[in-house]
Amino acid sequence: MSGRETDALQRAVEATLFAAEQPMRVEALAAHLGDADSAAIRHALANLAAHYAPRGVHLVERDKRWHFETAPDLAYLLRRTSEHVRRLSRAATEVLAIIAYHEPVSRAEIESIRGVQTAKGTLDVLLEADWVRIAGRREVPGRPVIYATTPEFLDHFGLASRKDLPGIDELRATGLLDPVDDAYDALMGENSGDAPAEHGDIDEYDQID
Amino acid sequence: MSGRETDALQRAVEATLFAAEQPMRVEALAAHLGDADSAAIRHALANLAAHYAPRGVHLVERDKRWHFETAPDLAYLLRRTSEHVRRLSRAATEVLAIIAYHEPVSRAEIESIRGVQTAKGTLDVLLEADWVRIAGRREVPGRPVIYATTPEFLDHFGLASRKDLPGIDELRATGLLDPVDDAYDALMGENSGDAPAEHGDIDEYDQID
Amino acid sequence: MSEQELMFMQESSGADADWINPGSAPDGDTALYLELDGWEGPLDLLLDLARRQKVDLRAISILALVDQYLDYVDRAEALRLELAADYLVMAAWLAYLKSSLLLPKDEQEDPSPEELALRLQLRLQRLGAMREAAARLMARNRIGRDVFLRGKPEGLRIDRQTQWQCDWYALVQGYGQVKVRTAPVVHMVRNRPVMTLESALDRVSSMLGVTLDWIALEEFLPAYAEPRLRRSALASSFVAALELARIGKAEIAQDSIFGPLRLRRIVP
Repeated sequence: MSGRETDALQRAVEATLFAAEQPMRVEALAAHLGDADSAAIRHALANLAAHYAPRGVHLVERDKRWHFETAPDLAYLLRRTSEHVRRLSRAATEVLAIIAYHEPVSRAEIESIRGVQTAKGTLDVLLEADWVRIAGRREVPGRPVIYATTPEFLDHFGLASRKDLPGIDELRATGLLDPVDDAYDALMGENSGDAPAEHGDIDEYDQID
Repeated sequence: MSGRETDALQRAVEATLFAAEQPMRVEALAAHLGDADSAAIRHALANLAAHYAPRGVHLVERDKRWHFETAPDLAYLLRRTSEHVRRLSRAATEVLAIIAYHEPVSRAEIESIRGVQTAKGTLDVLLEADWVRIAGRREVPGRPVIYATTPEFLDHFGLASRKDLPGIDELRATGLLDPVDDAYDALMGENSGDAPAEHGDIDEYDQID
Repeated sequence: MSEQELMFMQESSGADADWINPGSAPDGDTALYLELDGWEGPLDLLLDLARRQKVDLRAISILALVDQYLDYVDRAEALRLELAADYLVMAAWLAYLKSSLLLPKDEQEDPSPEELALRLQLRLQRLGAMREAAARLMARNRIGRDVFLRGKPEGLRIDRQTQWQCDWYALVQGYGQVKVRTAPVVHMVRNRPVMTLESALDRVSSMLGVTLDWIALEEFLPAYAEPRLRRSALASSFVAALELARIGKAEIAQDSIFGPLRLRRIVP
């Protein structure tokens, strides 16, 4: 393998190809190295290629041009993916919930339910997370895109089907809505009788399915 | 003498540093290689550096960051048209040296060493070259800005750390990095007469002229 | 010796090219004059003059150095070269230093000329050290000049992939909050006993018509009204009084601040 006295030409070729911005032909190398002998350069290239063969970097010839490149089995090192965990924002959680309870649903419908505009990025996040898919277009003027949940969504939330989502009445019974309800009651406090009528939406949704 | 079975981590480190566009710290390498053990990476780096030492390409450490570069003795082969390295003016060269050897240092301190005002542009050139950075302010009246060198400076001049600055140990030992006042007091305190202390500067000065 | 060197300096000439290189000294006196712009100030000039003494900076003769500098300034003036003020200031200071050094010891002031000379020497040493350091620094193997990085690195790419997280509880609660937030809100306004401005106007103007005397505002209020109606009646009656005063049908008097308001009809 590579000798202890790496010979001068071999070192020169090694350094030149390392620093080169383009793959180089033997002739170009020879010219660059002060009209060195082509045969000697070929010999040096062969030695170098053999030396690098087991290493993390290879010296390769393509179309008569030589260059260094990362060993093919290590190519995965050049492009790594790093995963990091992030909590879904509140807005995205709400949009996801609306899609889950109402699907299939258009963006305009989501917005009318939420009472606020929905940023494009919010839906993108849900699509990227693979919890929401585009389920086609609503056959109304403008043919808006409609969204629905994915099997991955059910998986992630441990739901056998969308019917497992609790209805509003159940939510209230389990106290899930209390923080908001308290605030609401405080506002309406004096006259207990005026609280808005119970919503029967959930049943309707169930019928939708 | 590289082993026939270059071990996997060593190959990975070699490939990563070859492909990297920037010098990398051990921690960055470890993170890139999937949280590899730092000690193992240091070991691999040491092995690689030793392997490449006689070759046309070297593995070097600058300011704790590692990169490959061509062997310095091959400069004559590779030196390109000088446009790659812009020449610094004499003033900028001196200011850079003063910052490097005295850092962190204020503009007033630079000027007191040079005995001349420093044009604003001179420091700008060094800041723009990314060799000098503003390192904060000195907590004295007026809170002057203080300057220090950057990792890029060490990189560019092939210094592993500031300890590698040529002659810095002698300069420090002979008090030449101390302010004139301190040096004067030291001289007056130590020795009664005018005979200056021993020093090793003479040869160096002679070499310059 | 310095004299000789000075003579030598006068005779040779040229060598401007050296000026490009940091740390080099001109070897010609003519160059010295012509390259005035090349100096980085008087200390720089002094340093180069000191270097001409060909000894260690710690062993230079300050007196000889002063003479060289003053001589240089004289020549520059003789050649009618314009010297920057700081060169002249340095010349004056050196002349003073020289005369002090030549005076008998006991007439010396504080700081002593020896101290000043030593400090000058120390400054020159420091500047010399830095100039030498700069030269050595520039001579190192520099990236892009002596050593080269990989010409075309593949580059490392790290794709960040987000693993989104949300749990069942957050999802269901989120939905509940949307429903609650967007539920239609009903505003209820309770029926309160009030006296409108209109009825107050009627009431006040008709009561004013009864008499020409002053009447206190309170007397216009319904006698047995409940407190909430009374408050409303007071406010409306006050506004009615202002309105009547504005259209010239009544006048208002108040004897002191917060005192009782009184009203009287104006007979047209």
